[in-house]
Amino acid sequence: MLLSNLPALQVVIPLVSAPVCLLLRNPRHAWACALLTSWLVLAMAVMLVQSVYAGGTISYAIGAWATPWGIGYRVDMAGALMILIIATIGAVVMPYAWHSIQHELHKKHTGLFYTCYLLCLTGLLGIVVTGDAFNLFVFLEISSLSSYVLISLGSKRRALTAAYQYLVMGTIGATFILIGVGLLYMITGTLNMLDLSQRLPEVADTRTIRVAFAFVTVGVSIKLALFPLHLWLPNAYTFAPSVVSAFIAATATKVGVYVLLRFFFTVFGIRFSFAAMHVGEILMLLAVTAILIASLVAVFQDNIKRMLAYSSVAQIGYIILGISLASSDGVTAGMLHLFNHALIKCALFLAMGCIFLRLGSVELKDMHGLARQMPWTMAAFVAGGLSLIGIPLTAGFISKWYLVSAALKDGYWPLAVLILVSSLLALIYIWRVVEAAYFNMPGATMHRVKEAPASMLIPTWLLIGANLYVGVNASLIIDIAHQGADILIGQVLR
Amino acid sequence: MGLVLDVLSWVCLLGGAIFLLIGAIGVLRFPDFYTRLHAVSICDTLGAGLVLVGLMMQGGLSLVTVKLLLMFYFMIFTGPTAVHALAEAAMQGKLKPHVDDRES
Amino acid sequence: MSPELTVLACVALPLLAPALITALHRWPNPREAVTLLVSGCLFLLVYSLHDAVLHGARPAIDLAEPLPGLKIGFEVEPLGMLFALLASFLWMVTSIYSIGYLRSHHEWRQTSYYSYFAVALGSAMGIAFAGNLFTLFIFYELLTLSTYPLVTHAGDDAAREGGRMYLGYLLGTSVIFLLLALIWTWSLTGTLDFRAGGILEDVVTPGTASILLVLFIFGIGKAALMPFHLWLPAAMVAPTPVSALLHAVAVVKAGVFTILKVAIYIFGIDFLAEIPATRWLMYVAAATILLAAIVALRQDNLKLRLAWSTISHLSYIVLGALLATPLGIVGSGMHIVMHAFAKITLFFCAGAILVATHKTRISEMDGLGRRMPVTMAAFFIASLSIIGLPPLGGFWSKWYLALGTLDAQQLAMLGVLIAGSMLNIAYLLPIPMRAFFRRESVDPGATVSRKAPLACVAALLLTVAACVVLFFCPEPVYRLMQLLVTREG
Amino acid sequence: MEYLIDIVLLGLLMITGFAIVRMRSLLAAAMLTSIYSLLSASLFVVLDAVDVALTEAAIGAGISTILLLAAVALTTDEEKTPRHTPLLPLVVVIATGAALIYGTLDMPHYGDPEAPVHRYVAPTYLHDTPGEIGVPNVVTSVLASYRGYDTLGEVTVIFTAGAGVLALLGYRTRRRNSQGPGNRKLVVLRVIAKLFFPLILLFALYVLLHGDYGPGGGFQAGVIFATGFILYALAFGLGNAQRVIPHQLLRIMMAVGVLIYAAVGIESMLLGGKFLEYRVLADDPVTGQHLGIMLIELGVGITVAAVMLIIYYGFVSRLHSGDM
Amino acid sequence: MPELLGHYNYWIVIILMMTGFYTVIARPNLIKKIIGLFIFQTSVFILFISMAKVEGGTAPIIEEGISVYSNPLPHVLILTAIVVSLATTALGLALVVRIRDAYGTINEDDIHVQDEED
Repeated sequence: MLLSNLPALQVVIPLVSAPVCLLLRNPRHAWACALLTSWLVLAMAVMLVQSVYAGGTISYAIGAWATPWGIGYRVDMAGALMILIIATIGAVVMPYAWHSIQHELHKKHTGLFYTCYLLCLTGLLGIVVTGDAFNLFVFLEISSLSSYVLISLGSKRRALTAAYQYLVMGTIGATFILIGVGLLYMITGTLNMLDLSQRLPEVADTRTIRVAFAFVTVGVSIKLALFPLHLWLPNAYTFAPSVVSAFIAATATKVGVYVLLRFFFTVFGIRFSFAAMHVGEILMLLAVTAILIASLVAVFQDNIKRMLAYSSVAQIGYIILGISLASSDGVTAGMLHLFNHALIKCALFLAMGCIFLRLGSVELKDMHGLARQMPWTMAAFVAGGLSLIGIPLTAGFISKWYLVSAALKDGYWPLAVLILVSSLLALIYIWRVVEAAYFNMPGATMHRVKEAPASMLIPTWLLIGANLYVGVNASLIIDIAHQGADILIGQVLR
Repeated sequence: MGLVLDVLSWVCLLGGAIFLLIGAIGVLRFPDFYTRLHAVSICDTLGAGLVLVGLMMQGGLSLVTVKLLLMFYFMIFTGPTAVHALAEAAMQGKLKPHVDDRES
Repeated sequence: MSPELTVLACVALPLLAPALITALHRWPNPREAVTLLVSGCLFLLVYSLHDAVLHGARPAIDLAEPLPGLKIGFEVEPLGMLFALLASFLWMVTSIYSIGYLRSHHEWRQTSYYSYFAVALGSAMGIAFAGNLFTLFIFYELLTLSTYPLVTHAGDDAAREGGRMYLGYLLGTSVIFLLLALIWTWSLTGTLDFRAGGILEDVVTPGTASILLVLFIFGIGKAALMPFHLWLPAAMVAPTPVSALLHAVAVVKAGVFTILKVAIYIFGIDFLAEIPATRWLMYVAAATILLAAIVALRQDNLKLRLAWSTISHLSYIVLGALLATPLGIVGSGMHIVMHAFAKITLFFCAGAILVATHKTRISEMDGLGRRMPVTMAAFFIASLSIIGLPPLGGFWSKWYLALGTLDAQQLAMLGVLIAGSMLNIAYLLPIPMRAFFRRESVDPGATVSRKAPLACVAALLLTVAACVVLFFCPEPVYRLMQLLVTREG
Repeated sequence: MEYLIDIVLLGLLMITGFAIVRMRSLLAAAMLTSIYSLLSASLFVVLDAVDVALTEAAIGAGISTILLLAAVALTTDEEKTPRHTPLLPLVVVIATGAALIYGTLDMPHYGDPEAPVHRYVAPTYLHDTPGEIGVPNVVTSVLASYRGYDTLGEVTVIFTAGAGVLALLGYRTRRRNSQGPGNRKLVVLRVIAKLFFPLILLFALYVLLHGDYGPGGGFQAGVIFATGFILYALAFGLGNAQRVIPHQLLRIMMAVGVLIYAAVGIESMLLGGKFLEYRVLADDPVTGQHLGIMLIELGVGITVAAVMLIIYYGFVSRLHSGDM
Repeated sequence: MPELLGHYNYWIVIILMMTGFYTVIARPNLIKKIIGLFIFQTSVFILFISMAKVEGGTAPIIEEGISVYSNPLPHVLILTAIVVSLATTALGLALVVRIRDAYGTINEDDIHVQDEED
């Protein structure tokens, strides 16, 4: 029963435990419930990835209704990778959450926090596994609504405005996606993604389809904070509770990218998207500007969480850049960076959470001489930073290597140069923190600061460890990414 | 017989329509809140009521007519209550009625 | 112990030493004993490989494979052998020296100093024994990162400034140019292994190869080829032993060593000769030689003057590599060694002077010869070796370089070499001169101080002796290089 | 004839829409919004979407309006004029609109029975529903069975909204005997309310159970149920309403509804079917479908009603007693 | 229906959508933005429902003697979408109320001014 229904359970388990979590009065119980769920989800994710890795794409008809009449689940290698990312991050973040939430949230909100966290998890997983365009919209909304709430729980008042801004932009995006899906349905009469991909080619050159494509692209781009539409992201990441920043930064935008991939490659097909609509060139342009401008802005931020947020915008640029190449290597590089950046950013935000817990601030000027007080946290930050820069033996290096070689393979050598140059910008903004923490003289109150509790350090270091491991031996993850990319692009499988 | 019913129902429908129109005009023309309220109240008692009656005659003795009856029943209760509540609220909000001072 | 394991041990030993060193941070004597012990063992280990390599063995071992087709692995070949011997030997000497220096200087954070020092050496070993360009790159970056704390050891603003420049230049060049060149080569050839005769020859056109070559030469910022040389003077904020080992030996020599490796094993000497860019880069190197030397003339701070002279001498080696003739390669290989011994002596002397008299400016050193004759004598001899006069080791390397220029029909380059040596005379000899023959301007009371610590003197005597010895028996060095050019070239 | 009504309604919608944009008083804008959604509800009726119409009327014209009014009462009524001239927004909007218009050019005509929408998937629903599900209302069968998973998502969305409002606004219980506003004056309202309260609940039940045969279903029923209590709270004060349905109970209800729905799905898994495969719930597939649909509609109803009330409490309990 | 007017009600619906969209992005008042979103979404619903209409069809409730039904699927989708829009509205308004408590204003420009100050 378990194995055969794995795809459904992957989503249903967190969905069920969310209301249970709401019913639990004692915050500690709610936390335990969320913790167990997230670990269960991870276990199932691993099983799912294994079975996909072994047996190829899994399909699951909900209610046993054959698609396109019912809603079908479809997990291929790309989806499996996403599930793995989400589940891993979710499982790592939860043990960390207890202390940090105790510290940052009012007691009466704790239970609701974990409920919303589980709902967000549900939504994200649902988006990835579903094979139905409208169902995707529903779960997108679940994840979005819950993340609005999660962000609004931040301790500063600007958290509220950030959440509101995100809500408005996110809803516009979702509505755009809805319009796009509606137009697609209007022309093809179906909502199932595979079915769409089969029925689209014969109507591909209608104006309606072009508009549908445009609307879906714009809508999703808002969700994944593609450069000019990223305005909601910096505030949201800055003022959300630390755990939320870590979780959402590592998962939400990534899922957005995944949705984009689904629509470009699976639904519309690479020929229509890139040959007919020339979306590749546009995306490349946006990605490049995103990388440069966002990195530059990040250099001048004094609030480190905000700095990391802008660097996220830049890193999303890298991912999109890989996708915009529309080559097997390019997409592989994109998905690889998807995975690695999730690890890196989550670790960095977790480190920031530790600092916020002890220091009560993430401003650069308050971190002077912090390294002596919190050696482990700062070491984690440095390691993550090096990975972000792309120093060898870290995950960041692997994906950057792939990205550059993909760009070179298609003859875009200026892109290659640009990627490397921008990684120097990363070096600058990371090093500002390092210098402040390691070389500046500590302030008067600094000696009172203690190292963060183990329950927060261990998750952080787990991610750092994963980073380094991927940096030393990435063959498995590369293989998964490669298979995923090949499935998306539609080449024959190995 | 059927013809008579038809004619009657059309009379009702048209009457209702006329009353609704009058109510609308009243809302536009009357000077202040209370008087306008007065105009409105015509709409959803007489106006809507007549229309419903007309429809019942169209419907004949069927489930539709029963539903319409229920609607009529609700109408005659809710309409006045709503207007009354509004007036009360206005009074509580210290909204002065507009009095023509030519007599006084 | 099998040679493969020995290779592994050579890299692992210094990388693991810090654990022990930090463990002992409470007790200085055992701590430094460990450092000495480790460096000694390392030298012996490396030396134990020497014979095997001479007889044509190439012990190799692979560790991991981060990306399909990209291994992290080691392989010992003559050039690497030479570099490893040099670095490990000088580490020993320097540890002796730095014990004396740090203690009499009451430096803080000595433990972290020794730890990072060991890590730096470990990465130098990694560079020496790297089995492919990828591994070499990794340890190259590791070297940069591990030396950063040493450069900024003082921890004040000046140190941070210097450190920024150091990191900026080295990481910047290596990430932008070198990494790009690496990935490009990889996507062209599908491998980054070091192969005799190069991997690029029949894959790319000379045009592409030119671009690659430029990327490589400038990407290896540690070679301090102009215009990417400014980090070297900036890094002189470091404590003297650090400057001595890292900026006269490990770091910069790692740079030129990498260039040689790339020239020989990635391009291949013959192919290198065909590439148009080679000639232009040769001119850049020549320009660096002369300009750096001229700048050195005008430096009053002793360490800075030495730094600039290092820049100019590194370009000798680059030049030798770019001559693309067997003799040129031999010359540069030998210059790595000879210059290392001479230059480290000079730095030791500078450090000794600093410790003894707290003097850094040359203009203050009048009559110093009377107070510290040994030091200044050593300084004098080392200068002669740098200049390249017999009977000192420096003579051989310049000799072979000169032969190389003739071999390549580059008379202009020969001229450059000679001019460079003239400039060496001009900026090095005055120092001992004024030390010995001028009398002290200020009264001795002002700068009364103790003698240089014994450890320092011993160390610099050792190195200066080596300079002399290497003149009379340069065989080991020469044979290794010969092996290189005959088998590989 | 239909087209005439259609056009008239659309015209009214446009007028209302523009009025809303121009209106400076938020209170008026809120009322106009309610009118807008009432108009669209009637348009839905014209377009044969009776279930949607019922929902839109209950949600848009009902609950949303109440929420808007509460929000206005809690914040402010007047809207300041924007600082900067809205040139960029205008450009964006016009561009988007132009794109959409361009997109319509290749659409099948309005009401064209040959459109792919009506040819491909939908006919199967209309054709198979009597046999497979056995309920006349095809919308219900699709909603609850064919695409039951969407509905589960929908309930989760509502649940999320409830949790969110709880987290954002919390709740404050009122003194139980706070008689609400203007004690003596509301006597008429109270009498009527007393009269209607049971009827509304009855109607909610009817809509719930009758959902298979006519317009309606768990969702609409839940909303109507909630409106009944909102009416009660309006007439007798929030304190008494909270005495009738305490906050804690709502919290439990809102969770239980989702759990019922999910439980049906899991039960069908345990019985060896797929997730939400109702036909395994009973020996005879059609009965199984009936049973499943009934249960999930119940779950939906419970959650929706609870969440609606939680949201209402959350907003209104922030007002000084006497405003609402 | 004349050929040209085949899409008239799509066009009107688009105009409605754009009025809502404009209100969202052009108006500084937070509640007005929410209202705009509401209008925007409701108009999208109308778009969906209009595409479900079949000429001469009736509501998709199976009865004897009726052959032409309108398309039920869009109705189902929109039922879900309506709920989503309600959830969004509720959350948005709740946020607005909290913002008002925190800032004392619900005008975007004023809020920006205050944010600059911290």
